[in-house]
Formats: sequence, C-alpha cells, structure tokens
Amino acid sequence: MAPLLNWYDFDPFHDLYHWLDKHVESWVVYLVAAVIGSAGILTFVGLGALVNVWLERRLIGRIQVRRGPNRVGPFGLVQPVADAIKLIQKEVLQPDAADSRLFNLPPIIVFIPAMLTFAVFAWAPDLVLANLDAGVLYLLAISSITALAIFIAGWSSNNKYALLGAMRVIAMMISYEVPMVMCFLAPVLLAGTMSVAGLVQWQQHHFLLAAFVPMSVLIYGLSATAELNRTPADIAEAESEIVAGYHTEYSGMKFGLFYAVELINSLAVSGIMASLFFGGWWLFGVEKVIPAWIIFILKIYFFYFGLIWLRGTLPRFRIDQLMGLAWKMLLPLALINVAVIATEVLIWQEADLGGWVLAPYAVVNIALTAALVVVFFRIVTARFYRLPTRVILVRDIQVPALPAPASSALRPPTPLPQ
Amino acid sequence: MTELRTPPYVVNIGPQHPSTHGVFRVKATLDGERIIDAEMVLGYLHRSMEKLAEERTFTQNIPFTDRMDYLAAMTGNLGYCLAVEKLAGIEVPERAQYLRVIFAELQRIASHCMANGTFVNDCGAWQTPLMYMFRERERILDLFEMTCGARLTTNYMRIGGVSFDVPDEFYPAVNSLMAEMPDRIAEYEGLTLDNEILLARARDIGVLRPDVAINSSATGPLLRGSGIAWDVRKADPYCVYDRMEFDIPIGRNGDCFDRFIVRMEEMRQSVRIIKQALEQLPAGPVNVPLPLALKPPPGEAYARIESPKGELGFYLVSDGGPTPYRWHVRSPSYINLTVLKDMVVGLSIADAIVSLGSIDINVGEIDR
Amino acid sequence: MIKIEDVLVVGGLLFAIGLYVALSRRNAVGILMGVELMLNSVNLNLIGFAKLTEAPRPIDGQVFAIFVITVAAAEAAVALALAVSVYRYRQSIDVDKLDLLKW
Amino acid sequence: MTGIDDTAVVIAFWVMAVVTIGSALMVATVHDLIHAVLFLILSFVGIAGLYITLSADFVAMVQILIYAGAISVLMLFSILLTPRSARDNAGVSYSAPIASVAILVAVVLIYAGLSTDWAYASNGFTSTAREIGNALLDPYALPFEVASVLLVVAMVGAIVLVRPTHEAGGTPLGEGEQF
Repeated sequence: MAPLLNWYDFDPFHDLYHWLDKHVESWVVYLVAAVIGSAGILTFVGLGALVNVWLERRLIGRIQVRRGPNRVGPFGLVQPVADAIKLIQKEVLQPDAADSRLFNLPPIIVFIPAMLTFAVFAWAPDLVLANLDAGVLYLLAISSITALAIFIAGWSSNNKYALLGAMRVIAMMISYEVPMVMCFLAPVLLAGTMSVAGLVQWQQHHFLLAAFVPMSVLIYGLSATAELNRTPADIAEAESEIVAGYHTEYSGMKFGLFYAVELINSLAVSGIMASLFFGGWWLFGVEKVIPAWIIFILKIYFFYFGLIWLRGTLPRFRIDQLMGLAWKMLLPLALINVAVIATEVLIWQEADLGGWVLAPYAVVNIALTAALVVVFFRIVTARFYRLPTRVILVRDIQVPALPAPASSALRPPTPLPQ
Repeated sequence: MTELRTPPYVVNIGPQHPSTHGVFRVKATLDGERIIDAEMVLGYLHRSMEKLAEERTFTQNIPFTDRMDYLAAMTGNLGYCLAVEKLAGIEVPERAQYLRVIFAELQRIASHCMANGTFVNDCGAWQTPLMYMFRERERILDLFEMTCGARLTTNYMRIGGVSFDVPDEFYPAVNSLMAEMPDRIAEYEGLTLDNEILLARARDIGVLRPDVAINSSATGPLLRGSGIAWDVRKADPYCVYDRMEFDIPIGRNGDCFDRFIVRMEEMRQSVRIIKQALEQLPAGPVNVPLPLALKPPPGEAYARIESPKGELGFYLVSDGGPTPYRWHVRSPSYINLTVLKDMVVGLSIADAIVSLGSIDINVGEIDR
Repeated sequence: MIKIEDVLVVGGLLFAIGLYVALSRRNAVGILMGVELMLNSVNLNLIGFAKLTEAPRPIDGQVFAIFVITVAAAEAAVALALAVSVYRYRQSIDVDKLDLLKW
Repeated sequence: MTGIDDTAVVIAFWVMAVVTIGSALMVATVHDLIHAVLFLILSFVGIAGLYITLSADFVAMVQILIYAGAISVLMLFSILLTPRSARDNAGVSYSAPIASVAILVAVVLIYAGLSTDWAYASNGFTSTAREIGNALLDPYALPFEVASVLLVVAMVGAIVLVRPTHEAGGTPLGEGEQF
C-alpha cells in the first residue's frame, strides 16, 4: 500500500523541495513551491467551479422536486461545459454610458480574493502554500476586496439597479465584517495562534474547535452567507427586487466570471469553516487511512452542501433586517462569545489546568450558545408571532361597520330640475 | 437611511423586471431604498380586446376571455358565458353547472398555487415553493388537458354549458388529486407559514386597511385578507354555489402575509367544494344547442363571478345583432392594483415587490 | 539589497504626493485622501525603521504603525461624518465655499 | 546584515514601490473622484505589499482590512451621498505653488534620509502577531486603552455629527439634483 499512497500524498513534492533546498538559492525554492502550489490550487478551483455548477443545479433540482440538468452527458455531468460554451459565445454588451475603464475590471478583480483565500488553507499536515502568521486576519482582509470589486461593478455599470446592489453590498460588508472579526477572535484566543495551519494543528491535538466555540460557528455561518451574497442574504443581487444587482449589465463571459467566482467563494467559505472550526484535514485519525487533503475537500463539500441547502430553502431578508441581524443579534452574541472564551482561556492558563478542562468548557459553551440563541431568537421573532399564522374562517358574508367615509364620498342625491 | 438625505432618483421597476409578473411598470422615486412616490404605468400588454369584441360574435369572443387572465382561463370563460346567458336568457343544464363549478375551483387552486409560489419567490426564495406548488398545478392542468385538450387557454366553458363532458379517466384522476390535496396544502403551509424570514418579510408589510380596501373596491383575497368576509360565491351565488358548503377565510391584519394565508386556505375550501360537486354531479347533457350566430335580445346584462383574483364582472350590451354592442370587463387585477400606490409609498423596494406579489395581478387581465 | 534609505525615499515621495493632494484638492474627501496618503508614508517609514535599523525592541515600529492606523481610522470616520454634515447644510463639500468664518 | 538581500524580496519591494507611488500620483491627477479613491485603494494595497516585504505581515493585513476595506469604503460612501456635481477631483487654482512646496518637502525628506548615518540592521521577527500582541498589552497597555477610548469617541462623534437635528431637518436637496 505504501507506494500507492505516495503519489497522491504529495510526498514527491516534499522530496523535490528538500532536493531543491540543497542545490539552489532559497528564493528559487520559494518560487518553485509557489508556482506548483498555485497551479494545484488553480486546478482545484477550476475543477471545483465546474463541479459546483453541476452540483448546485442538480441538488437545487432535487430540493425543488425536479430533476435538474440531465441531458448533457451522463447525469448531466457535462452541463457546466455546455454552460461555459454558451456563455463564451454570447455577446458581451457594455452600456453606452458605462465607465468603460472601470467596467471591465470587476470580473477580474473579484477573482483575486477568491483565489487568494485558498493559499492559507492547510490541505494536509505539511501542505500549506502560505502558512501566514496572521492567516485568519488575512482571510478577513482579502474578503473585503470582493466587496470593492462588486462596488466598482455596480458603480461603473451606470445602472440604477446595479448601483443599488453595490450600495447594499458595501453597507452589508461593513456590517458583517464586525461580527465576523469577533467570531474569529474566539478560536484564535483558544488556540493561541492566528495561522490557519496552526489552528488545524491545535484541533488535531485537542478536538474540533466547533465544540468549544459553537457560537462562532453559527455567527460565521450566517455572516458567510452575507459575504457570499447567497440566500438568505443575497440582497446584492436580489433577483426579484433589483433584477441582478451589481451584475445586471454584465453579459456573456463577464457574467460567467461573476458566476464562477460566486461558486469559488462558496468553496472558500466552506474551506474556512472546515479549517477553522471543523478540523481541516484532521478527522479523528481517519486521515492516516485516507489522504488528508481528500478529507479536507470532503469537508469543504459538506459545508458547500449546507450552503446549497440554505439557498434551496430560505427566502431573503430585507436589507434593514439583515443589518439589524448583524448589529442587534450577531454582534452582541459575538461579544458575549469572546468574553466567555477569554474568561475560560484566562482560567485555563492562570490556574494552569490541563487539557481536560476543555471538556467542561465545551459543555458550558454549547449550553450557553443554545440558551442565548433561543433567547435572542424568541425576542427577535416575538413580533411576528403576535398574530396567529392561520386565517379566520367565517361561514357567511359579513361586512363590518366601517367608520364613516370622508365627506366627499357620500353626497345626497341632487334633486332633478323640475 | 431615511434621515440621511440623498438625492431622490427614479427607478423604473419594469416593464422588463423579474417581479412585475408581466409587462407593467412602476415608476418609483426613491430616497435611498425608500419609495417616496410610485406611479403605475400600464398598457404594455393592451390588445384592445373590448373593442375587438364588438366586431365578433358572442361565441367568437370566448377565446378572448382565456387570454385575459391566462392563469385562470376557466373563470374568465365562466364569467363571460354567464353574462351572455343572462343576456340571452339561456338555461344551462345542471350537469354543466356542476362541471363549471368543478373546473372553476380547480382553476382557482391552480391560480392560487401560482400566486403563492411567485409570492414566496418575490420574498426571495429560490424557486423552491413555486416548484412545489407547480407540482400540483401541473396535475390540474393535466385534468384540463384530458377534458378539453388545452392546458392554459382552455376555452372550455361555452354559452349554454361546457364544450365537452369529462372523460372517464377524469374521475379517478381528480379523486386522487383531491384526496392528496389537503396533505399537499398542509405541506406548503408547513414549509412556509412558520418560516421566520417569510414572516419578517410579509408580516405588517403592505397593510391595507379594511375601509381603504372597500373604498378602493378591492375584491378577492386582497379584500378578504383585510378581514372583510366578502365572496361573490356567497353574496351573489351563480351556478350551483348555493348548494355548496364552504367557508370564507379572512385575515386579521390586512398585510401581505394575510393575503398569502387567505389564498392557502381558499385552496383548501376549493378542494371541499370540488369534493361536494363531484358527489352531487348529476347525469345529463352538458350544453344546450344554440344557433351559430346567437342574437340576444336588445338589452344589457352584468354577470360577476369570484375569480381567483377577485370579482370578475362582464358587462354586455346587445343591440339585437350577432355581435355585442358593448363588451366591458371589470377585471379584478386592474382594480386591485389601484391600491398598490397607497401600500408601497414609504416602504423599501423589497417591500414594494412583496406587496405587488401579494396582490396577485395578472397583466393580461389588467391591460386586456 | 534594500536598506533603510530605500524605504525612506519611497516614504518621502509618498508623503510629498499626499501633501500635494491634501493641499490642492477642493473636495473635502480629496483632502482626506491626501491626509491618508501622508499617514501611510509615515507608517511605511515606521515599519522600515522597525525592520532595518537597530533598536532595543524592533517590534515597536510596527506597534506604532498599528496606533497610527487606529488614529487614522478614527480620523477618517470623523472627517467623513463632518463632510456629510457639511454637505447637508451647504449642499457642497467644496472647501473653498466653506468661507463662513471669512469676512 | 545591513539590509534585505533576498533577491525575490528586493524585486517585490521595488515593484510594490512603483505601484504605490504610481497610483498615488494617479490619485493626484485623475479627474473623477471615484477613480481617485480606487487608485488610493491600489496605493494602500501596494503599501501593504511593502509592509510584507519589510516582514510586517500583521500590519499589512491590518492595512488592507482597515484602509482598503473600511476607510476607502467610507470614502466611497460619502462620495455617493453627495450629488454627481460634487464628484470631481479638481485641484485649486494655485496648485503650481503647492506642487513646488511638495517637491521641496520631498527633496528635504529624501536628503535627510540619505544623509543621516543610520544604524543598519535587518531584524527578524519570529511571529509579528504574537510580538505585537505582547507589546500592545505590556509596554503599550496605556496607549492601547487610550486608542480604544479614542475609537469610541470618534464613533460617537461621527454618529452625533451625521444624526439629523430636528429643527434643522436639513434644507432639501436642490430641485434638479438627481443621480
């Protein structure tokens, strides 16, 4: 088995690295590693975008009691290719009054953060393209670039719907960055590192962070849908309201790029979720049997499935409700979360307790999260359950006595002239 | 957002917009996202039906009624045929009357499925509720197809009865559908009514006060959602509705959500009516022989029915000739739409779309 | 080889550009942009010093940069709020037209 | 070690420097204010790149997060809140003397930088995030707290400034002003 395991464990790359390290300058090693790693990530992302098109359409079809694409190739598997060919063939329109220099930029810019996110993921124990010291902060920083690209798209289209979409994105991004930073703080505090690989390693030694910081998982899950513009937070491209939001004026492959980036970003967010809270490549020792990177990809797709499920299930929030959710619900919860975790870490370190203390922490945190979420949820939704959600049934016509209409409505009949 | 004044700007919602349910335009003046003025612009689908009808015989005019509310062709046919029968004094056989009730109610279920599905779509769901409701609408359309050969523009009701009797395979199909339907409706309700996001989007949005509703002569689920128990089937029974037992669902608050749940419950009541009608369905002819060129005596007639959208009225004037002298439609979509401006001013775009969806308009009927 | 002089040249150029922008814009937001450029050039120098000169605790330069960024964020928020409120009263954020204190 | 002599880093430094200075120049010269802000963002990103070459990766992330993600977005917001007529990036009429002053300042700064005898070093940082954290909470605890107070004050101040007063509900916008 061992030689078979070798090639897909990427061990030859390790050997290559060590061999290069002995023979050439360090920056050449760095360059080679960067090129190979980027190529690998680009391959994964490119394939992922294609797979996701099929997966998303197929699964949404399942959710919606229909079949989804099933004509092109077996199970419709070649459908993404057909889609891409169609999009490439379409005419790329550009509005006359668009800011043409800016108009062509966003489809390219949105790709940058989507791709960059994958650089810090730990795909396997020693397989990190860029093990950044401030990896978590890096994830947050580059995610803000997406919103800028979307803003440029909305602004340069010179379309009112697009501008509305862009304004919504900017407002939403500012709001959701705050709870997101806060919810990342908790695992960072607990693990004592900001590197994504470090967080995964910590989880390998202890347990899934999701058990200790369940609140962060919830907050990140919600913020991520907002960050991704997927339902229930797809207000930036809300089809029924502002047509297609910021990409209303993009057609052909320019739209295709936006579409692909949305799918890639979904993968990226799933990857963040998997690495930060659900152990990355680590899975209770299974990673010794199955290559770790396969476990990681499976985890990514598990959370991606969750995103598809959400999209197939939920209606959309209104923009002010979404803002309210961020500021009034997620931010207080995140602050409470950080306070609790900080206290726990303090007790853990000051009292010099062993690793066993994490077990009661997990219990306490899960219970606290459940209680807080239920309480907040009750408070927020009480307004909607003020009235029953079922109708009144009456047997017969009954028109209630109404307040007398305004004087102009009822005039005495004018007598006919004699 | 309202305090921070931004320059107001005008957004044309429509005529090409995913949520205007056809080609119709709301010229909305926005302050940020808030609508400070809204102006409906109609007429993009105007086909001059009322004038064209004056050049055609009474029978030839039936297909026009299909194409008014193309999502509820049966009720359009029915209203027109009732008016002509009233004008010409034609007695309709009893079996035809029952069949009319059955198909009108099936059409109501189909139309409400569409209305509620698109309403949840307008609230931002990604087609899922619509697809669920289409599943049953599809089966109803299959019933139409096996009876009269058409699914959408049925042209089924004829003056003096209906065009065809139902085939034998109709009964098992309709019975199984009606047996399933309450569960299906419960499924829709389970999927939507307790969804907090839907509640947040539709509760207290687009509230139509009962007095405003009456003063603006709103009808149908729009009026009933505002808490007024008014139904033409009860108030002025036509066909055999007086023999049917059913309840009128009314809302409490008059908001978008109330209209939504009123439609949900109306589907259930329609199932009840269909079950009763199927039980009571007598044998006999389904239409009466009529001359090819029907010449009603000079006079006028107004017949009204409860279409899925509201009170659908046909006002016909005959001068004794083979063509109507005047052919006028009181279309519920058009009159219900007039309250939209009162509803949406002060709301955000998102709410305006939800309010529009909750009125359940059909542009074919608005513009005629 | 990057030495501290290289960083200082870049920082100096950036500062000069920021100064020019801050002094020559008529638009309040434009002035703010110039100020931000200047603050950034200062940060660049601080970080350059942290990396490339001898210091008892080299990280201090980066800590200073963090403080500068904090202050810049606060300053930007207040300045933009000022711009918006000035715009509300005067329908302009052209600083040349804000001459109420001139007589 | 008197500087950074890793070839890749040197190349990266100069590329980033050119990007930064170039886009800063564009900020000074483009006509549309929105374009100016976008070039400013590019300049901020370039500076973040410079930080990384100077092994300040934490500060670089903060730079992108705060400057590119927050401050410039605020700028875009406040530009969009003003009507289109106020969105030019025009300079004042006496920009030539300002330019000469700026050039003078640049010359002085660069001369001062080049003529000083610096104590060259090339400090390595093991983990800047950790070191900065320790520095912030140990020797710089007081400034850190003060900074947080400053942020709160700035936030409250900004809210108070843009909150509408009731008597001066703001003069309505110019009639013809539209987006």
